[in-house]
Amino acid sequence: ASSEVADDSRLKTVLDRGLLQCSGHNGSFLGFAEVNDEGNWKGIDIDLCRALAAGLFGTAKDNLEIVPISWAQRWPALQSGDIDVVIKASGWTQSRDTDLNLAFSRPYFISTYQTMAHAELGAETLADLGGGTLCVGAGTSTERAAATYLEANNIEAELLTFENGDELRNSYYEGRCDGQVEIAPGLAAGRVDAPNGAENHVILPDVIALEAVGIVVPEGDDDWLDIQNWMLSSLWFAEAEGITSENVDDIRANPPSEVVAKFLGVTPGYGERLGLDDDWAYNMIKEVGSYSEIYDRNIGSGSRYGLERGLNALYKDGGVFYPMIID
Amino acid sequence: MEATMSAPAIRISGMNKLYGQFHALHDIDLTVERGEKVVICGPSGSGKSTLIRCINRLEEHQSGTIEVMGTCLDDNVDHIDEIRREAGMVFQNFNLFPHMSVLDNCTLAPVLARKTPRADAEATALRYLARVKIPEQAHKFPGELSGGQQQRVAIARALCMNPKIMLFDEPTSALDPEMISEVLDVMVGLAREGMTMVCVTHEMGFARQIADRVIFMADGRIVEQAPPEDFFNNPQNDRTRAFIGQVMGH
Amino acid sequence: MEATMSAPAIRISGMNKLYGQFHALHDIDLTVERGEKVVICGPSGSGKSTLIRCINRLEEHQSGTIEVMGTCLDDNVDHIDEIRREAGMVFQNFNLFPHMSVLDNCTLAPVLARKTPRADAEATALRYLARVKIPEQAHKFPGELSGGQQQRVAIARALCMNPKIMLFDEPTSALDPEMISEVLDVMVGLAREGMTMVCVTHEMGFARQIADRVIFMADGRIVEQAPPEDFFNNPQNDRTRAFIGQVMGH
Amino acid sequence: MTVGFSAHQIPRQPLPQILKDHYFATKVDTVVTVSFGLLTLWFLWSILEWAVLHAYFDPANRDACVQSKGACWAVVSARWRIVLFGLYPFEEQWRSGLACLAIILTVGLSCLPWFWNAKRLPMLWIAGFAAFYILMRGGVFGLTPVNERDWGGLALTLFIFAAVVLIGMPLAIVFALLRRSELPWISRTMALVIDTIRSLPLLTIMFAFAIVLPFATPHWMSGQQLYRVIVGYAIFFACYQAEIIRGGMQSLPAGQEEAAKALGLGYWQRISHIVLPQAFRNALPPTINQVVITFKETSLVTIIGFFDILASGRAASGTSEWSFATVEVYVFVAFIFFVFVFSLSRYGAYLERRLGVGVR
Amino acid sequence: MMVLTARTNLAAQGLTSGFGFLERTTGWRISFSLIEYSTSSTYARAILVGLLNSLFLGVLSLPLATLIGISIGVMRTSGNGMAELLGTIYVEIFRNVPIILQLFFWYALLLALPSPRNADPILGSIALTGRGIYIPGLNVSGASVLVAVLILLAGAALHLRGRKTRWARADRGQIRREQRFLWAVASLFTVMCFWLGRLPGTPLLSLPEARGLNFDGGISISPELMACVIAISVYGGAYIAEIIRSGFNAVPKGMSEAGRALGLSGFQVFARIRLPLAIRIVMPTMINQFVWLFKATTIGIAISFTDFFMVISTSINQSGQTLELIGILMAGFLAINYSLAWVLNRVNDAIALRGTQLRM
Ligand SMILES: Nc1ncnc2c1ncn2[C@@H]1O[C@H](COP(=O)(O)OP(=O)(O)OP(=O)(O)O)[C@@H](O)[C@H]1O
Ligand SMILES: Nc1ncnc2c1ncn2[C@@H]1O[C@H](COP(=O)(O)OP(=O)(O)OP(=O)(O)O)[C@@H](O)[C@H]1O
Ligand SMILES: [Mg+2]
Ligand SMILES: [Mg+2]
Repeated sequence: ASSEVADDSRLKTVLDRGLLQCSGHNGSFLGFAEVNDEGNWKGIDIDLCRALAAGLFGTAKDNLEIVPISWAQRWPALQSGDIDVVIKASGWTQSRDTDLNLAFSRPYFISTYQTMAHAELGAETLADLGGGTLCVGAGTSTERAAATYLEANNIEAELLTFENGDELRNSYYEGRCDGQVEIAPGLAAGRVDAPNGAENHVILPDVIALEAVGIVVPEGDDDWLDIQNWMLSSLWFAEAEGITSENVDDIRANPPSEVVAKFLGVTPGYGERLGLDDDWAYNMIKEVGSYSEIYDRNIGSGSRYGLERGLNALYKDGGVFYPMIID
Repeated sequence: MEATMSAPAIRISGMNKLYGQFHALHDIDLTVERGEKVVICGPSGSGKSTLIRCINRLEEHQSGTIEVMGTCLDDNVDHIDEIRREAGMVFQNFNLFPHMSVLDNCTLAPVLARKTPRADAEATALRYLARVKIPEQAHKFPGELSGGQQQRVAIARALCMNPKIMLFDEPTSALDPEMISEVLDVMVGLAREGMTMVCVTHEMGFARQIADRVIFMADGRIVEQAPPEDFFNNPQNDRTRAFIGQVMGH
Repeated sequence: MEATMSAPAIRISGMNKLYGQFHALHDIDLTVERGEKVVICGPSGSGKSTLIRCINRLEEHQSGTIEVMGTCLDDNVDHIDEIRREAGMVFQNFNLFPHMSVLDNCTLAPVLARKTPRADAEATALRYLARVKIPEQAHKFPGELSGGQQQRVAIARALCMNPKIMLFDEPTSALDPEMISEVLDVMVGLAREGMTMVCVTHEMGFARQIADRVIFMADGRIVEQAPPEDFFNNPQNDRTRAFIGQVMGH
Repeated sequence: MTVGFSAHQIPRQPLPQILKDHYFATKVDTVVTVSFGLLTLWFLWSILEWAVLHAYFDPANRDACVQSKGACWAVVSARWRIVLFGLYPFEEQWRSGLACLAIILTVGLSCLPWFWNAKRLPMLWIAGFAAFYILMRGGVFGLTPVNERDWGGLALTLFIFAAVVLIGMPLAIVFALLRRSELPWISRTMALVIDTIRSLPLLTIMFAFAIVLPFATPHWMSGQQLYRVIVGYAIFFACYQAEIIRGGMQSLPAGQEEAAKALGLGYWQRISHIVLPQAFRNALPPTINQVVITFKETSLVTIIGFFDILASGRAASGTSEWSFATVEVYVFVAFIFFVFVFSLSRYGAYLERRLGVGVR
Repeated sequence: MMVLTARTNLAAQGLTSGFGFLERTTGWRISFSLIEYSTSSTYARAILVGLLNSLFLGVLSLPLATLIGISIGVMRTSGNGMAELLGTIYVEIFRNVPIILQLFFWYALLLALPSPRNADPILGSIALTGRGIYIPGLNVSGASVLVAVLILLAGAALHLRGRKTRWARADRGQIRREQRFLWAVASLFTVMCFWLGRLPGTPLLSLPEARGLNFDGGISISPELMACVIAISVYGGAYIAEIIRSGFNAVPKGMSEAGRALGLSGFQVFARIRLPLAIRIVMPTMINQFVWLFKATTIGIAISFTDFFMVISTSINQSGQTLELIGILMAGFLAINYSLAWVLNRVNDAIALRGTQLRM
């Protein structure tokens, strides 16, 4: 650890405690936080928590506690110190950023909201569903975005909001709605298991909204926010350099460049400035892998969702993510 | 139905009543003529209440026949309704409807069961309330009356149906001495007017004064029946003697 | 406390009792000697129950003094508890505890309030139950007993505290004639044994038989008090005369 | 006046007689019986079809399940442990199971009249809770410690329920007594508190205790979130139950307390031996209503992130593989709820008969 | 003191920022609203919409629940074995399964109705579809409906007042004539109200017609609203049935015997004697249960009925003002439940049995 870390920083508290308390969910959020058959958490949010813990302590095992919390509880829980960081599919909005004194990291996921419709309606774009009813997930900003989109595009449609994803999907299948607006992974999962077969449903191309999802920490704790940003950057850096959890040992033994050597802690500096060990990025990659591994495992080609990277790819593959410069 | 006009008020023959296995009434034979006043007495649990309740089918009897004003009491609902309209009943603990005013208590049955126009029913009710000397209480609720007044409302309520027969089940046992005499006065008045009355009571003074016949029951049987003078002065049966001794004794 | 041994059982002087604005008892002066038997009678609402309830502080009096066995009844809770232990009370409507067996009803107070060992308390209870002639009912519940039996349990329960004084509030008015004589027998027995007794009752036979003094109340005042012969044969006061006429009359 | 405890012992009649008297006594009765009977049969048959005849049970049949008309119990056989134990560590789940048994056993045993006694009942409950806590929390006897946050599923639901009733009942008695106090300022204040808390949704009370309270109290006082919520819930329960008990007390004849006074019993002796036993008996049906509600409303703890059995059910179906099978999981959870609450209400009905409530 | 500490602590953490957000526009829609609302309305208005929707739900379902409760309570005390059995089954099932699951069940059942494109209107104008039930309606403004309802309520209140004070005057026929006149005037005003409030350029009567993907015109009752109403009534009915049953049990047997001895029919005895008495006996417990049942109406969130709770919950998610909004939630429920209890207490006082001398 380094003396640069402010005394009242959450980072210091966490390091002293030897335990990271990261937000979980009070149920499931498909692709981001699910529970496997043995009752262990998995998902993108969970993997990010693990990565963070591994970076802080060398390994997430015994150093990470996933604290189940509800949506309503996440901000107060963060402020009261019940949890150290909110990684809970939380969109970056102005009111959260300003009124609530929260600080957002760089986005780690761009969620697109799209519409799935019954194929028999023959709709090709959202405009074809005019006069019909759309089921929308309540909770994040979907609801508001959908209303705005319909208004902007002059589409007359009734909106029904559902708190619970399961109910949303059931209502759609039962024919309560003509279309269902949801985050892309949810749509994909639903379509595969549609009770009357995947071919009876189409996912319309219109992107209703984009939401930039980030990690949330209390405002005014720059040391702690830095850790979040550099953790995300490291994951993308690893992807860009082709470092994975499998080959990370080989590459470390044999760094192709000075930057990579620094990144993996072969040469000092990368961790010290943040108040961490120099091999923190190595530990992280070793344990959870690069961003592409996390994505594929949870919602990409390695999962039942089989979602394309799309916007969530690195800049060089047509996406919006990029690592920051390590000097 | 031709027989109706001349039939006795009540004719019970060979009637048996069982509660489950318990034989509450054994082979009761009893005839009450029109205008007759009968007092029933006997020790507690001897079946007095049961007998009187069988007469208007608050209890169902198992064998034998009961005829009231010539109508036979059987499973026919019309007969039961008819008999209940003929026979007024006054309960030991009044059973006034506490959520209705005294007047409503009295007009309820005439209006609903006899389809009397309300105005007529109210006039009748006020007449009978005056008869039992509480016309000024008509708009009070039962809970606001003293015990003696409540008992008199119960009598007025029964009278409002213009019954041919009145059945009384220990109408004074819940009252204190002063109220007892109030209620007995009313009953004596009714008796003088020629109403058929069957009355379960331990008020021997009342029995002496107005009864045509006193019936003594024990263990579900009618043990003895006689005019009051004979009954009190010259009881035939041992149990009767013992009972009279006790009731008069203390 | 030295005075206790020789003080009269009850000494009331200048006592007034108000229910809100309503003056229920006026300037009551009354002394009951040890071993004396007093019968209180009077019309309904005259304050008999109120008087007896003031003696063991079920009602609070507003002025004047009440002393029981030399202990003065004031706001001191210890005094109240002591007096309640000295004075047993039997209510008109029994007030047995329906959720306990007869035996438990009788042992509850000795065990809890007197800290008697349970075995002793049970022995005493059985003795008193035998005294009122129902030892075989000890394990039944009150709801399974007849009215007369219940009232006798109530007496036994009060006796189990070994009270110096027994207060009875119309102990027979809820009972039927046969049960009345059962209960009166027990009370006569108690009286013969020299227990101090204050009894509200309309059973004039009982008053004649055992009372040392009869007290007549009306409108919250003690109107007349005299030994029973004088009281019944030669009442001084008009109200008393009217009352005696009515109670004996019917 | 006095109410007997023993119900009328009417000798049992032969079955055909019962059928005739109660089911086919009149023409109307017969029509009612037959039509309701047919309706019930039809309903039962449709359920049978869905739940058994067209159902799949083996997780291997997942894909067939998706298209089937019947129930897909495969999800339950694959993920029942999540429903029952929530996020409790997988290898340690036997402890959670045993802990459930401990609570069930404690509740079951305290239904036996033998335990109804001032010494045995507290002993039983202390033992029951100690067993539960040691098993669940670990840290002694070589059991690995498990944080309260990871408790979940049935064990959590049972624990919250038992603790709430256990803390809430005495509290309710105290509230009811204060509410009846002769000092007006005590009884009025209590009335205000009860009416206010009673008017609020349980959820906001839980939220306040779990999330707002730590801001209001010094840190050492706030304790574990789970216990704060239980305390809040217990107060809420107590407010409802206090009104029920007060109702029961009011229906007692005044003579009962007077008789106890006349016998020289002190305040607490009167309350504990005369007033409360009878008040509880009078208030039995609404008390059972309240206990049933309390059991079911434990599922609101999900608002503060706990995996009670309903939330675990959501987690069980909330995965890419099984997200289509929510109904089956819900039905399974409902069934578990039903088993417990049904036993409670049947026990209530038994008590009613035993204590002769309604027999006059 | 504690509140103060909490406030300062919270402010220090930047967690509360006051109620300024209420003035901001929401930007989201509400699918069912009794008053005008659009995406450019403020949070305050959205909350008002939710509050009104909750009240609307309560006004529909509380009386229905009472009705069901009474019917089941009667069934359980009827003497017909089948009816008793079914009543018991009803209570045990609907009381013991969590309401949320029952809600899903009813909702699924309603959604299983045919889709609007395949639905044939019955009687030419009533359509039962999975998108809701469409019935003919009047093209009138919301304000005129409100006024009409107020007029009718005033009529009812005057009617009841007349009944209560009728004994002050001698002539009952006069009073009855006055009441008839009162109702005639009230109906006239109601009709006038609708006529004045009709929307310009539309026929007064509006019939539902199939148009596009949905029906258009007439009044549509959404399946969400219906599912909520059914679920709450059925669920609440089970609890109320238990209370009513205890009430019937407490009516002395002598009352019905007296009724029968006077020659009243079975139904007359029930309607005029047993029911009024039972309701008086259970009124205090019923108030407890009503207050609770009203809170149980906060289930809309599960199936997208925008009730008070759902608006608060959405607002929490949208604005993040958790603590302020929870505060508003509490205040709203306090206001509603206090008023509910107040009104019911007045009713209780009005119908209370008069006098205490009664022997029963
Ligand atoms: N519903 C019942 N079930 C079983 N036994 C009953 C029932 N009602 C009364 N009995 C029994 O029938 C017998 C006669 O009862 P009944 O009430 O007619 O007596 P009674 O002569 O009126 O006595 P009392 O003077 O005490 O009123 C009693 O032994 C009583 O226990
Ligand atoms: N709690 C009370 N509040 C107000 N007035 C009361 C109360 N209790 C009794 N009274 C009144 O006090 C008077 C005396 O009542 P009390 O009960 O002592 O009469 P009593 O002589 O015992 O009559 P009874 O023979 O009818 O029992 C009565 O007029 C009664 O109305
Ligand atoms: Mg009798
Ligand atoms: Mg008295």
